[in-house]
Amino acid sequence: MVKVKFFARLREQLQCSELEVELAESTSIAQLKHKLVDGNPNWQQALASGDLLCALNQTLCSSDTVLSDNDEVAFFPPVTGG
Amino acid sequence: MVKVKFFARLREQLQCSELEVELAESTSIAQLKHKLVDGNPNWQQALASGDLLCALNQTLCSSDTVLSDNDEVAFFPPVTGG
Amino acid sequence: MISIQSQDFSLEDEYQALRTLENGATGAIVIFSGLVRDFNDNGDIQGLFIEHYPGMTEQAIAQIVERATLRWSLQKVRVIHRIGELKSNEQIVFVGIASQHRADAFAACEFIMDYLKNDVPLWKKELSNHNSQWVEAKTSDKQSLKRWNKS
Amino acid sequence: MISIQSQDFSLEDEYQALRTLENGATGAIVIFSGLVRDFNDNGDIQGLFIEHYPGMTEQAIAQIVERATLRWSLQKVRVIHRIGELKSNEQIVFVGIASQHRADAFAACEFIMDYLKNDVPLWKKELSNHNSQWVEAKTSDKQSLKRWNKS
Repeated sequence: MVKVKFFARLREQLQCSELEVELAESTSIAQLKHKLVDGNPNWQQALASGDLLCALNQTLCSSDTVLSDNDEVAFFPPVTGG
Repeated sequence: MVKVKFFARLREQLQCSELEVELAESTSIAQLKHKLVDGNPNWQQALASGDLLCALNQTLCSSDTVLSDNDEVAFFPPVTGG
Repeated sequence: MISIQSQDFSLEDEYQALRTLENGATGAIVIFSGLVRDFNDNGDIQGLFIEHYPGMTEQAIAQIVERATLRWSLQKVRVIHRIGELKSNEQIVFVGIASQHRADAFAACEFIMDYLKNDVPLWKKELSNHNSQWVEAKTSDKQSLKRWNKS
Repeated sequence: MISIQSQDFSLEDEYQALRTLENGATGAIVIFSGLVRDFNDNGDIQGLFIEHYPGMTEQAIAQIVERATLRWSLQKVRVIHRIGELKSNEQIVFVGIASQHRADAFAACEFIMDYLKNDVPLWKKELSNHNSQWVEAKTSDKQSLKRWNKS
């Protein structure tokens, strides 16, 4: 089980801020994205956006990172603070 | 007649902050320095220091600048404000 | 020290805290203060809403501060970022650096702001009467990281 | 606006004055504050005496500010330099910049400090119990001008 979070514009597009997903072992973040789209076909466009960032356990990471049980994954648009 | 000013360490070395000097036409700042040393031989060492800066009418300038009547010339060490 | 907060801050208090080092060895303080601008390319805005990723925000800033501390000689570093709803001309972000020398203070302050703009999960939404919208990331912010890889 | 003065200044007042632009178009304020350090390479010092060239000091700073204003997009520039006797940890110099964008504010603030350190007729004397002496100019201050000729 991993926790998945969405922020800002992406959160609004998906109308979801957080959900939990049961994953097979050795699932990558890219594969998690596919699984999310499989479960919610209307998320396809928003999640396919090339500029989305992802974080694993609150640290920026690349989408080929492999997940473990109890991980926290987040997807969000490029940041605009400061 | 030009007004000559000295600042900081140079002022202390010469024990003089300001004096007036009568100059021939087309005298340069370098020539003014020589004239000052002629009149005050004990100023030689302090005025010969290679790192001295000079200003003509309150703007930094080079020592080959030619002076006019009523000019204000200043000699001082490298600055250390800020 | 890093704070993520909705309440405003006093630049004066932060400045005085940066100044009070044991023995006056601080020669230079550089402060950046970011304010809400009341217009953008699309017309007037009423203010901003700032969303963030609680937990990761603090952690991401701490990593940037640590990198700055390893790279330059710094005495104190203070970062404050506000979240929630902010009006025009309000303070958004504070970065304050105390150092013995000005070059280190300037570099570290700008470095922290440049990375904060790229790596910290904060998002601005511009609020207007017509339609509120999320601010797009600027390519210029990505560009400004390049200088830090040169040396 | 440029001030050469013996009295202290309030950083808070100066900051608030930089903030009060007509319509909140200011996005970035960068402030440099220089403090008296209580030690140097030769041992403890009691404080500083700052001598200047009245008239030229103001004019030299004004020229630097003008060059910064031509080079970057700035909204307000404020420079204060103190003269006379200063104790450890007192404020010596303030440079504050208000701009729409942070890169301009950072660059202009550091540019003004770099040129102030080289071209403005101000001299520091370190006061100590043993013997007071004039501060030597640093070659690093001359070095720091080089970057401004690159671009």
